[in-house]
Amino acid sequence: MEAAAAAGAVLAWLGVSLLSLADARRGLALGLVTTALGLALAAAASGRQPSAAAALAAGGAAGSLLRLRDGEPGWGLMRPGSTPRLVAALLVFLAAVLLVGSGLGVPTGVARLGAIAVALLALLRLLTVERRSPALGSGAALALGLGALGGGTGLMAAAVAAVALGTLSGAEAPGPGR
Amino acid sequence: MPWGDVALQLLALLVYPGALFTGAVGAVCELGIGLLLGGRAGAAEALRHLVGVLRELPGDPAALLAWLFASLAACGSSVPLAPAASSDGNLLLSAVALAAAAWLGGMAFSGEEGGARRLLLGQLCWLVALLAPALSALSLRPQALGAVTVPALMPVKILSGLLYLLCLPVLLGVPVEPRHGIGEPASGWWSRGGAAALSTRLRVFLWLPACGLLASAEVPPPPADPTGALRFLGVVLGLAAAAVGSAAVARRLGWSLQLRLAPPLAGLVLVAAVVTMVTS
Amino acid sequence: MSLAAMLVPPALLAAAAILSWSLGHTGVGAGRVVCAPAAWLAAGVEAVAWWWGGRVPLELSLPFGLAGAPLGVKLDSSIFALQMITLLALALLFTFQPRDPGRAALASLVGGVALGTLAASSLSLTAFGLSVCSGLVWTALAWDERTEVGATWGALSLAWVLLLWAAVVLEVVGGTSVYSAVPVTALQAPVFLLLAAAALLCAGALPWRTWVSLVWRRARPASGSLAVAVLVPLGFSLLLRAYALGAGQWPGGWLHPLLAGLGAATALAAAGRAQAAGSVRAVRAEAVPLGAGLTLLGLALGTPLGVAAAVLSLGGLGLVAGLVPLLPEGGLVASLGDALAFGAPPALVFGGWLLCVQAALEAGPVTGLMGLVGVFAWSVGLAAVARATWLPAPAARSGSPVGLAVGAGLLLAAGVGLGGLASLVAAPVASDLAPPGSHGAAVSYLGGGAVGVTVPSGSWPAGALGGAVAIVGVVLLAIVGLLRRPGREPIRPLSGVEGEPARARRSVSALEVKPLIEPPWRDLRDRLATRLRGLRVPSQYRSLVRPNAVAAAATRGRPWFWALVTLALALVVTR
Amino acid sequence: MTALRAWFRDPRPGWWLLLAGAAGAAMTLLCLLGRPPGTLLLPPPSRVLLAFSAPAVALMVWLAPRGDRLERLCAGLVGLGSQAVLASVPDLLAVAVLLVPVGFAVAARPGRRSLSARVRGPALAAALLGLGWALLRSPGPAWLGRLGALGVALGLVAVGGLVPYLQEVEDGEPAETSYLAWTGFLAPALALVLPFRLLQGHLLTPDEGMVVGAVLVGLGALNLAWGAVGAWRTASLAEAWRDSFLVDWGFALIGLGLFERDGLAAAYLAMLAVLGVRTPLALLARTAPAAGTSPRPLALVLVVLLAGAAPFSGFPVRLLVLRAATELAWPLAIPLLMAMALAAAHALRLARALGSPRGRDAIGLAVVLAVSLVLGLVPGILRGLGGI
Repeated sequence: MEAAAAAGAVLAWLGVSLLSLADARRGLALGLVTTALGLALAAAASGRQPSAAAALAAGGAAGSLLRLRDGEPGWGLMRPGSTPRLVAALLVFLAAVLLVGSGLGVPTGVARLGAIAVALLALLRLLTVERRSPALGSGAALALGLGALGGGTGLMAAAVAAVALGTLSGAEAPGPGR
Repeated sequence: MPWGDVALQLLALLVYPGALFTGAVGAVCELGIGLLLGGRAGAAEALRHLVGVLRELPGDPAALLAWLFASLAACGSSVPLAPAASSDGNLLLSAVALAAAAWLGGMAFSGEEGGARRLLLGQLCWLVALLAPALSALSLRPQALGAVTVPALMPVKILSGLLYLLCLPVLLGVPVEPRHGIGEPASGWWSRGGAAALSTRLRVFLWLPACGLLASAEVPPPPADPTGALRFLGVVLGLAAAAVGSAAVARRLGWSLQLRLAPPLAGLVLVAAVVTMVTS
Repeated sequence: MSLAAMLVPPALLAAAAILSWSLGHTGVGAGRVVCAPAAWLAAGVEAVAWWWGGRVPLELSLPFGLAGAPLGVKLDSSIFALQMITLLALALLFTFQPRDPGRAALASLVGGVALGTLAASSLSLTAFGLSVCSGLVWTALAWDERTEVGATWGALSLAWVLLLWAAVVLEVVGGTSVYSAVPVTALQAPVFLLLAAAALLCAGALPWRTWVSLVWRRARPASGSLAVAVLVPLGFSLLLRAYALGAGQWPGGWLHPLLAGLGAATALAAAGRAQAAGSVRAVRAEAVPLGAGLTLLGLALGTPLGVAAAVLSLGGLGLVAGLVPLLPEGGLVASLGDALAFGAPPALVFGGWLLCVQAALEAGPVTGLMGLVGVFAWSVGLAAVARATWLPAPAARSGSPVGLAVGAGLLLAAGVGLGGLASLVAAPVASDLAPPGSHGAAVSYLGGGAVGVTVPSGSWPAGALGGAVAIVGVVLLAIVGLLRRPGREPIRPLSGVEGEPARARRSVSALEVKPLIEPPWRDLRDRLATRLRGLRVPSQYRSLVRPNAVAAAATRGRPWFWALVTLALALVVTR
Repeated sequence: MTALRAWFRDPRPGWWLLLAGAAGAAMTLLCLLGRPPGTLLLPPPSRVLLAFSAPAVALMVWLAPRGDRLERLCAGLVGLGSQAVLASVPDLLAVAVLLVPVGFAVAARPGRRSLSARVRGPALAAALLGLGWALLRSPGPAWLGRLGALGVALGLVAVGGLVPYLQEVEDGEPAETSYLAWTGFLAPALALVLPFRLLQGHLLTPDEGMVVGAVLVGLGALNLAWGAVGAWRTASLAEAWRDSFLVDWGFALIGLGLFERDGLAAAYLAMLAVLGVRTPLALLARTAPAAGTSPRPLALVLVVLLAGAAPFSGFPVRLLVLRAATELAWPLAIPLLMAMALAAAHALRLARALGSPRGRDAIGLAVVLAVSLVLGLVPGILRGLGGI
């Protein structure tokens, strides 16, 4: 179980790192779905309700699919100027380790590690991004990360939030009303 | 309503020691100034001045009110044989009434604030002289203050008496400005232009209350009989003469004696009063 | 009957306000017709019901609260006196000052709220009432014109806020702020100082130019005079309440000389401003502060005589607040009105001030010196009245001759009846609030009767001698009016022997009329303000101290700023 | 229905907005009914708050130009539903999660600032609240718990868009996308339930409780000072209005941070005043004409209201928060007093901005005055209704 939880946490961190390094629809969708799957795996491994974990994965997947419908086409990975985001991804993982600290010995702690890393990295991305589509993707990841910190209600709420954010259009509005 | 008391006070206000007596003593003082400074001619000048005052009086509410306030002030000081009980005296009542009367004259100082400023300064010092013994004796009854002969209070009484005498000419509107050169026509004491004319005119009503207050607050109360009344009148006239004399001498010598000496002396009186209060 | 005295007067004023407002909306401009009788009727009902009810104190508590404060009203001798003072001033103003229906309704509402506030049974309710009064008064002032409303609003807001805190501290320390239930030990010096600060701000009894002086310098004095008539007694009522809270004492003997000295300084400063004023209106604006200073001097002494004298002096203040706005700008009548307002005998103002000074003299040596300062202020005030006759009189207001006659008549009648007022109104207040045994200082005896008042340091036969002076004065003025020769300058017959035309003196401009005494600190405030405006951060530190830059970063929603603050706080709490 | 359409008389908004409006109404209803049980539970104070929010929404719709009314109604219903959900969901972590879509929903409406700029505040709030809550509940060293407590407290401050998490204010920004949506409408719901959620089950250790209290009181005082001075001195009128909200929030935060009965009551009344009085006034200020030279008494009375003087809503809040502060430590009352006195200064300016309203605006203003009077005169009844 610990190995599964660790794998899920790492997968989630990789997913959110991919999300934070991507600027186009495919990169965002892939990052989001990876994050959701990783978090769901870690949650399930840490003894949460399997149904809630599955809902989280489904919500994340639905959100990522919906993300594919608009926004900048392509992958848009590692564009010039994304080095700070890469560094941030590493630092955030270390910060999450520091926050979880002694809890790393148990699956719950490992799952929390992944969730915290996802939430922090998604937040950082959300605070620095200017365009709609990456903002929506990061928002969904933030919701997933926060939801993964809680119990069944949190996971379900995160799934709903991810789908709800997926329904919002990622196309840039013209003029001042962007 | 005790109508008897009202009638007595009305009598006191209008006749003795009020309006009639105040006017009479004032007239005597003005004539005295005339005689003192200009002999017969001066007396004639003073008489003309008094007749002018009487002629102007009916149509001049300021003068009438000044006379009324002066009479009230006279009633406030303890005068022998006064119809109302002499225990009704109150220095503060007399002081405020006298100040009001003096300022009715002061209303004429428009355009020459110097005169009004002098009057105000003199009045403040005069208040110190009047009330410093009262502070020490914790009483405002003139006869009570006059009767005080406690050695501890004597320095305050003496100093405040001196201060009172210094301020009296200013309070009465007697000219105190230094006047260089020897000799001065007596007319200079009455008809000195319009601005001061009113204050000069009202001076006639202020002699008795101003000097009477000093007499009743500083000198032991005389017996309530005709001799006592005459003694009181003598003291009042003597004080008036002293005030006029000091003013005249100061003018002759070219000093502004009152205005120079009064403020520091007032400070000294206050210090003495405080020391007395603390020590007694 | 006491219940009627407690409830009917505010209800009458409130009803008059509603009626006047409604009539105004139907186009019937009957504001004065409705509000003036209501005020007189309220005064009558209060007086009759209080006397008929045997002058028994009454307290009425309701089961529910108002704005978080326990709701209750009480009536005792001091509240009766203060309510009558307010009502008489309001009645004068409502009767003789022109007001449109809306303004009359607002004024009547202010009066009703003020009466309710005076009768409040707890300090928190008093704070609530003062807050409402301040708001309504501000509305009335700003409705007329915008000048001088800011300072008034600021001072009154500070007053109710401080009073609110005092009430809260009392509730925390003593468990309640209900006057009759607060433990004596709960009124400690800090609470008292809060209460006193609120009272002095409200009454404008401070040694600098307060809102009381400012509102009377406005072009339209109607609302200003209303504010003074209502708020000055309200302010002093707080100090009277402090005696009730402390069982006749203030917490700490040092508070008595402190506030008495403040009162003397207030009076002297007001007199100083009056003798340097540039207009007749500015001189009159200082009449109430001068009286407030002397009233505070008497009230702070803590002796029965001091309290009684303060109540009488406050009565004079109330009538002055009602009379002064009715005075014409110039002329003999105006000067006589000014003289009465500034303490010329035998009016009530004179009697009240006389007793305040005598009480100070009797209370001890130090307070005696303060009394002497009070006499100085009094004398300078009279000098200011004389100087006011030289100032140019704007032909703006002719005043209200009938109102002036009524107001001056009331002042004189109350002055002549000082003995009766002292024994029937002031002495009971003093015995309720500052019983002889309650204060260590000299306890004075106040004898009152039809003849006058008698105190150990000297008596004033107000009824006999004062009555005689009043009669003779009125007769003399009547004779002068009859004898006045045609062609003589009608309103200022103060020409010299040579018949110098008064008009020539009237042409002297305000700038030419210099102050009688030029205090060295006259323009101190302006100099300090200039100095403060000139203060700058030294150039070498300007790069470090940049509050504007921080404010800009904070208000523009910069994420880096948020992150910085969050990290800093995180470091602080995890250390 | 036809009459309703005739009243709105405007083109049908986007289907998704109608749907969202219907969902908002449905959510509000569900929260009021407490269905499904256990998942949604609306505490009594939040019920009263919701009752105060409805008129604010109605006023927003009423003041809107005819063409926008249906759209505003839908947006208002979404806001109402969001408020009800945020107040009803017992799990604070779920609340944090739900803040994200709500934040995006508000930010997605057309506006001058970009979506990402407008969503930063709510996103940060959600992260702080969620992470803080998680850290509070997770085992670990004491400093972790303190960090969690800090996160929860800062989360509340960030939800309200208060100092130090102020968002940019722009003149002419639509109400539903401006700071009003959070500071004046959604955040009060969270502010009222947060202390109950924290105190329920005694989750906080004394140490953590001290951190939450100190942060709330400290930031409350900061917001008070910032709001009182800013509303008076700032050049922009829109910012002045926002700063005036900070004053109310300052009192509320201090009241919450004191963890004391009177303090909680003060916060409760302050939040009701924000929803029932301050927000409607801010809405009115957007439509009312500038003040004329001779203001009407109604506009003058507004100054008294905005200054927090009696008999209006500000007075009981001040009384209660002063009482709570004095009971805990009297020096706390000094900044409160200074802010109360300073409020008199900016009230003049804000009231002038409201001008002399006429017609529709005047009626709205009269209603707001009446609400404020009720809050100011009988706070006891409202406290009873809210169970505080």
